[in-house]
Amino acid sequence: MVQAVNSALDNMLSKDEDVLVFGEDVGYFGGVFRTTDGLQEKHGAHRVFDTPLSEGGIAAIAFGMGLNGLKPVCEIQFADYIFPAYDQIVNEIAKLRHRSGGEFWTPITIRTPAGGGIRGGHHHSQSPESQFTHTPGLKVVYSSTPYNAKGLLISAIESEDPVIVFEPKRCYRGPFYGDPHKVPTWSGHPEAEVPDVHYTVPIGEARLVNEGNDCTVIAWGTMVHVCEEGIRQSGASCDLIDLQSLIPWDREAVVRSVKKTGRCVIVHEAPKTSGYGAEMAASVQERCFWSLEAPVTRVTGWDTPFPHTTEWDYMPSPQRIAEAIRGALEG
Amino acid sequence: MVQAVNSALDNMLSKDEDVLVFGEDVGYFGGVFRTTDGLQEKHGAHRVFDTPLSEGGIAAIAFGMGLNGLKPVCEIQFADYIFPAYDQIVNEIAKLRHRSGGEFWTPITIRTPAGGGIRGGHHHSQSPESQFTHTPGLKVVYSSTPYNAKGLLISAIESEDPVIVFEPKRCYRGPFYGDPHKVPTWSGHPEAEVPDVHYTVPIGEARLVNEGNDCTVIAWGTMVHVCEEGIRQSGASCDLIDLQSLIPWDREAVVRSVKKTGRCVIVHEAPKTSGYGAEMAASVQERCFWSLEAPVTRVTGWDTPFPHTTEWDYMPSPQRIAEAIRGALEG
Amino acid sequence: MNNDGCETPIRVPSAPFRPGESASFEEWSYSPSDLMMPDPLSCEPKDTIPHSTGLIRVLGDDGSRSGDWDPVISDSDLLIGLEHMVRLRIFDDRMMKMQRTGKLSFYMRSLGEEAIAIAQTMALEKQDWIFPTYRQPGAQFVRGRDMVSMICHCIGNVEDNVKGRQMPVHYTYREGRYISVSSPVGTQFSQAVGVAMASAYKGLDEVTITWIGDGASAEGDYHYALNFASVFRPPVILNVVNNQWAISTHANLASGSSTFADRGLAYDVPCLRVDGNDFLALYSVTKWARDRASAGLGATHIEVLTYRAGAHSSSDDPTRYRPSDEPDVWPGGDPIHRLRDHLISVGAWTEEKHRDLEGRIDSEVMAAYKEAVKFGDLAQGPYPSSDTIFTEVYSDVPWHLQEQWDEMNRLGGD
Amino acid sequence: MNNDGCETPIRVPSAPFRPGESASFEEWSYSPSDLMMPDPLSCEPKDTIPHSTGLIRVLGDDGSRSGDWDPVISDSDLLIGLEHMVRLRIFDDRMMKMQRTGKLSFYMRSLGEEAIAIAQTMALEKQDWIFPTYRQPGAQFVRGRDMVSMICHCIGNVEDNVKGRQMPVHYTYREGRYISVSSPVGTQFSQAVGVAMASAYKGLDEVTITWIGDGASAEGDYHYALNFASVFRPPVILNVVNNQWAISTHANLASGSSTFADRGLAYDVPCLRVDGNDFLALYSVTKWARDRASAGLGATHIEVLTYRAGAHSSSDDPTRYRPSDEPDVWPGGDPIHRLRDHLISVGAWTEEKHRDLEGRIDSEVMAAYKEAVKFGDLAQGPYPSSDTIFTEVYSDVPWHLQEQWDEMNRLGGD
Ligand SMILES: Cc1ncc(C[n+]2csc(CCOP(=O)(O)OP(=O)(O)O)c2C)c(N)n1
Ligand SMILES: Cc1ncc(C[n+]2csc(CCOP(=O)(O)OP(=O)(O)O)c2C)c(N)n1
Ligand SMILES: [Mg+2]
Ligand SMILES: [Mg+2]
Repeated sequence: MVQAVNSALDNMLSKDEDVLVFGEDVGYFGGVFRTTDGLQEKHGAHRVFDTPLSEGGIAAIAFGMGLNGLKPVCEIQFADYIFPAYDQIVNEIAKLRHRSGGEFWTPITIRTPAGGGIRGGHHHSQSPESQFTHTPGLKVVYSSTPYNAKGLLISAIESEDPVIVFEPKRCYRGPFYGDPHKVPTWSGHPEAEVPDVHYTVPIGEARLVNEGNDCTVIAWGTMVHVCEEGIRQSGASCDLIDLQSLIPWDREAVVRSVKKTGRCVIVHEAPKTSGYGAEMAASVQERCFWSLEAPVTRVTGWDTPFPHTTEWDYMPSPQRIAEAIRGALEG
Repeated sequence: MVQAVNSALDNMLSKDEDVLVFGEDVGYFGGVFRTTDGLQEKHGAHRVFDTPLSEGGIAAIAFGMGLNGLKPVCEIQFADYIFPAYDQIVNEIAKLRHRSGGEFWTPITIRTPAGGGIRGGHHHSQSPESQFTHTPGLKVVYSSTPYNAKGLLISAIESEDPVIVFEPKRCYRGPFYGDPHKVPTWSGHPEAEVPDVHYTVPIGEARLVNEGNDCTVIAWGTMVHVCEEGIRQSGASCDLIDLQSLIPWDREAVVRSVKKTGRCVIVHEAPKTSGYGAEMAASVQERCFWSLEAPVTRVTGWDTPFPHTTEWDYMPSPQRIAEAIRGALEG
Repeated sequence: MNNDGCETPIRVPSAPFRPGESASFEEWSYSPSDLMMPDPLSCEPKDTIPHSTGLIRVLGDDGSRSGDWDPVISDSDLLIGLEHMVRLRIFDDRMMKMQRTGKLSFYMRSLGEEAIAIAQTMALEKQDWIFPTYRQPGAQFVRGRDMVSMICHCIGNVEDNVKGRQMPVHYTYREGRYISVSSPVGTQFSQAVGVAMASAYKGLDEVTITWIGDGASAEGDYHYALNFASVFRPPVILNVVNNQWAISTHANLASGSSTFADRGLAYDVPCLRVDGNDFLALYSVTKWARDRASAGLGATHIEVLTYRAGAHSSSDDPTRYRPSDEPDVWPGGDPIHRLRDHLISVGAWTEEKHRDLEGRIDSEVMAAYKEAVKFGDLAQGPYPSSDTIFTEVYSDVPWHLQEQWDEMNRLGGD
Repeated sequence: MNNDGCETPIRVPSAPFRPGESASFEEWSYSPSDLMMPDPLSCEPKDTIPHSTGLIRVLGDDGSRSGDWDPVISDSDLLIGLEHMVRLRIFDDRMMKMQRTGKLSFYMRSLGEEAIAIAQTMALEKQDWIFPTYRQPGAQFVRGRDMVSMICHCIGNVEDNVKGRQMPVHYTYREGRYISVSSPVGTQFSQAVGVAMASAYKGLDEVTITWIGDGASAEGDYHYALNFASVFRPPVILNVVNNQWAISTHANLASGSSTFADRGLAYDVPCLRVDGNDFLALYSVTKWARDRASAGLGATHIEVLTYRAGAHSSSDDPTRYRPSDEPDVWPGGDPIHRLRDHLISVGAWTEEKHRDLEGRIDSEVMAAYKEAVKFGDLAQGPYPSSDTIFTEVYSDVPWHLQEQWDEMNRLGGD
């Protein structure tokens, strides 16, 4: 997945000279997760560079560059550290096109590794997507595999709107099925075959990972893989929808599936209250009420900060997901 | 309502010398909304003072003061300007007690005028409560009347946890029933009788504004009053719940009511997607699914920035609320 | 009570004068001959130490111009500058009157600060970017914006190019490279550095100018701007407009330091402190900064010392927090009078011509106003259609916005 | 390729040396006699201009102590300081080894920076607040913390007083007034100003000391801290630890200026730049700053010049971005060796005693480690109960947390 991200950036740097890549440690060193490895050497320090340690400043200069015709792609080293840039993102970047009557806009991309499972404790584990989905003007995507990591990132860079791209850092080196003692790599995974060339995964389209009739399971990021295992453990036949895009989300795919199955379980890592699962649950019951045979339920991180040693008791496990699916089937 | 807030601060400054009040323009001048008028003169500039124009700095010094035994009450001049302090609030203030194993905590209060209806456009109208409800460790309240503005604020200051207090600026001078051409004052309103003395409205308790059997309407802030009018226009008999506390919210009051009425409409000013209404809708259908006779619906601000001249087309109107109630009754 | 914190356990500074006291300032000792002009292309930041603590002036108290910083600018250009300043003041007065009658929801004047954006923009090239706050509307006159269109924005009618989305005074004027004003203070300062970095990246001779208030300089964006400018050295001019007040908060509470100018030195950026009511000095320092920027030498940090002579905004009443005579006794004078008197003293202008000018501009503003209200105003409408709520949130209209848009129209949005 | 931006349209600075190059620094010209010590109680910020650009030293290159800043401190206290530094280094080495075996998830050493927190904390009073980052764990030794308890935190066992909630090295030690470490860099800097304001408000003789990295000084919190400190003048000591690297990012990219120290001058705060590997100089400047703070004169801003001799953390490999000989050729030396050699030269210590000390501390650390693992470690457990997820989020357990807690237990959390 790290290579897929790298390849997306490399393709776009080659294709469009308005693309610049920068952030903390992304230049010479190639990023603490190695996603920008080799790009400075290949494309030059004027296009791929290190910045001061200042997320607010990074977002602000990206704003200005985007306004002045470039396509900056900046990295926030961990999603937990995006908050010093929150004002620039939600009050400024998101609103520029609208506030200026369409005279100015800033089509920037902000990439950030998110989520838990790497023993990161409070501040290297958070998955703050819902805090961006409430802001009109932003598009929000969340990748889960090498294939969509590259395809969504290219779509984001090519978008005329600002896009926040969350990458599940737990899956950088391989998928995670919920068992911390197993560390599979991506090799052999069907979604790990990443063309070297430019391709896109369109923003707004979900991916149907698994088909079934009993229940619809909706997830994004790392949880997509954990849900595969949870579904297996539940013994039920489920549609598994990898949402991929949170704003805008794929209404058709979700509604079609829930109308078919009549049941829905939503899974995410972030705390439950006001997580993006709340929006999904609210929307699903609004749109599919008469088809529902059980309440829409959520399996999420607890409403607490993210712990370090006990993170496996915090993140949704296949067992919890299986239990929720069984609960939905019982109605 | 301005006087009620002032009175709460005055009571607490008099009662507890660990209470300090500060923020932009709150000292000598008494605040741009006059909520701190006269407090510096009465309690001294060492207890009620102006700060530099820096929301991040204000939150940070509040953190430190709270940690070192004081009870700071700071003002963010408009809720729209709370975002430069977002990192300090969600990553620091919210997590201190937990991250330190209970060794340190910071029981601060952050007050901020929120919401639209004053022709404030993009950045003097937002109601960003949901962006705080997703952060464990924070309590969040939203007042709607002089009575609860004072009572909730005193509870917040006395709380051992950090509390964000939203005050609906549109209601500072009088309730707002949804008609911009009418400007009633608080005089004569039953919730406008505010005792001079110390009293509390407990955090976590909702207020039943209106009783009825057809439908449950849940709102907070300015929308509570608009809902009164919306309910009237709908002709239906509704429970109207003023949530008052968003974190923690009053589960019993909500569940009891929805189980009784079988229908639920949630109303807020903020954009729909991932607004706090999403959490309410998700929770209500989870907890009351078998009692529901219609989907839980939401009447909210649109998923766009807040406009200036057309704000009456943006904010939920009594008409939209009435229509949603009728929709719920039809199922 | 005395809110000077010296007697309290915690130090809380105060404004120098409060209502009931009578303001008094020492006469300025700064004179146009105080400070040499270093060569812009060889100047090192530390060479500007005197310029960051003194005050660069060209117009002396007697209306004469002199000193090293006296710029090359023709009297006819100065007359254009004077005219724009007069225009802005009359425009502001008209808008303020209209605000009182409900035609606008809100207004902010540039009273006493008219010279700043006008002189500085005149010192720049057409391709340069203007990244303003709400107190630099005057730059638009320099860039040729039609006044009718400015009024249409302020009164929020159907011709408002901001489409009724932001409050009055939040202008945007792409044609003039005048970037959309935003309410959160400070954000433009760091963004401007990015605009300038893009110009540098593209190898264009484009300079970006931006401003921040004395109050707003306490925001993180100030630090980001200076620091990124110091690292990447893009062609940007960073002005702190010290008008001594941030609403009711005196600059004493914005910073514990004596000047704002010298802050840039710690970022290795040259720093100038300029008399903000002196048109010629403003013009001169801006040319100097542009020369450096254009030569690839990076940012200049400028403190523009002035005084906010009016209320903060139409919602504000400064008599509650400062003596009402303070504006008058402040020694910086009035920027319009100072340039007018200078031009008169050199024979390029007369009192009578000035009165005529005022009369002509008053008619011009009235005419523009009458033209603008034809398209509606805030009190009466028509407003931009409520459809503008949904457009330009994104480059396209995603389905969830379309759904809500349809809902609005079904329920009878206009 | 050469990533020096001079040839590119946009200027991008670089580190002075990269892998494959060989690092070389000029010999330091700074000597202990360079700088006078101004009287702390009458010193004005501008009197520290030389101190903000020079370097305050006490220990010369030959191991002798001299100069105006030579502090009053007994040899026995210096031996205590030396012992704590040795303890920290051996402790770090042990933890790093254990990290490699999976007993800890992660570790960060203070290698080369041991003197800083130890000397500075020794210069303070017991009631003073320590607000550290992850590179000041040494302060805990000074405050008497039990090493077993520190290890229990790092290995995340049932006795971890952070209760398994944060990563290793995020110590908290209330008894020693050592405030909980947080991962977001910079935040403590501005918070510390609030801690100090509270002390001032209460009229207590309490000083707060805090640190920020060269990298992190680019965050807004740095500006907030300096600015609020300049306005309210609370008793706080604000240190920028310039160890020249922020992970892979050289200080050249953190700031365009030559020293970090002089930034404080623009906030009207006295500024000192100190040799961070010189125990005596650190002790001395901290005493000086404390004297001012305690007298109500407000903050001192200190740049602590040092070098991060090791990797950023256990996840980092510095050979990818800097020459491997850079730590050795950096002229600042090793803080432990420098103090040791000094004490030997004055006859207060011997090589042999030093070897004995190292042996003794090695055993002490091993013993503590063995004691700590009795309570579990990250590889094997037992961990703090998963119940700790739900406690202390709030002062009480609100119903929604209780509900989730019950759910976890029902599903078989331990
Ligand atoms: C982030 C933010 N905080 C608060 C405000 C409210 N506010 C608007 S203008 C102002 C004062 C600004 O003072 P200054 O920066 O000195 O500019 P001036 O008005 O004097 O030109 C304040 C506090 C705001 N617009 N943005
Ligand atoms: C707000 C924030 N952004 C990014 C990080 C990731 N990070 C951790 S340490 C570090 C470098 C810090 O460098 P410096 O401040 O110089 O301190 P040093 O490690 O050298 O002591 C970075 C980028 C973080 N912890 N917090
Ligand atoms: Mg000002
Ligand atoms: Mg460093």
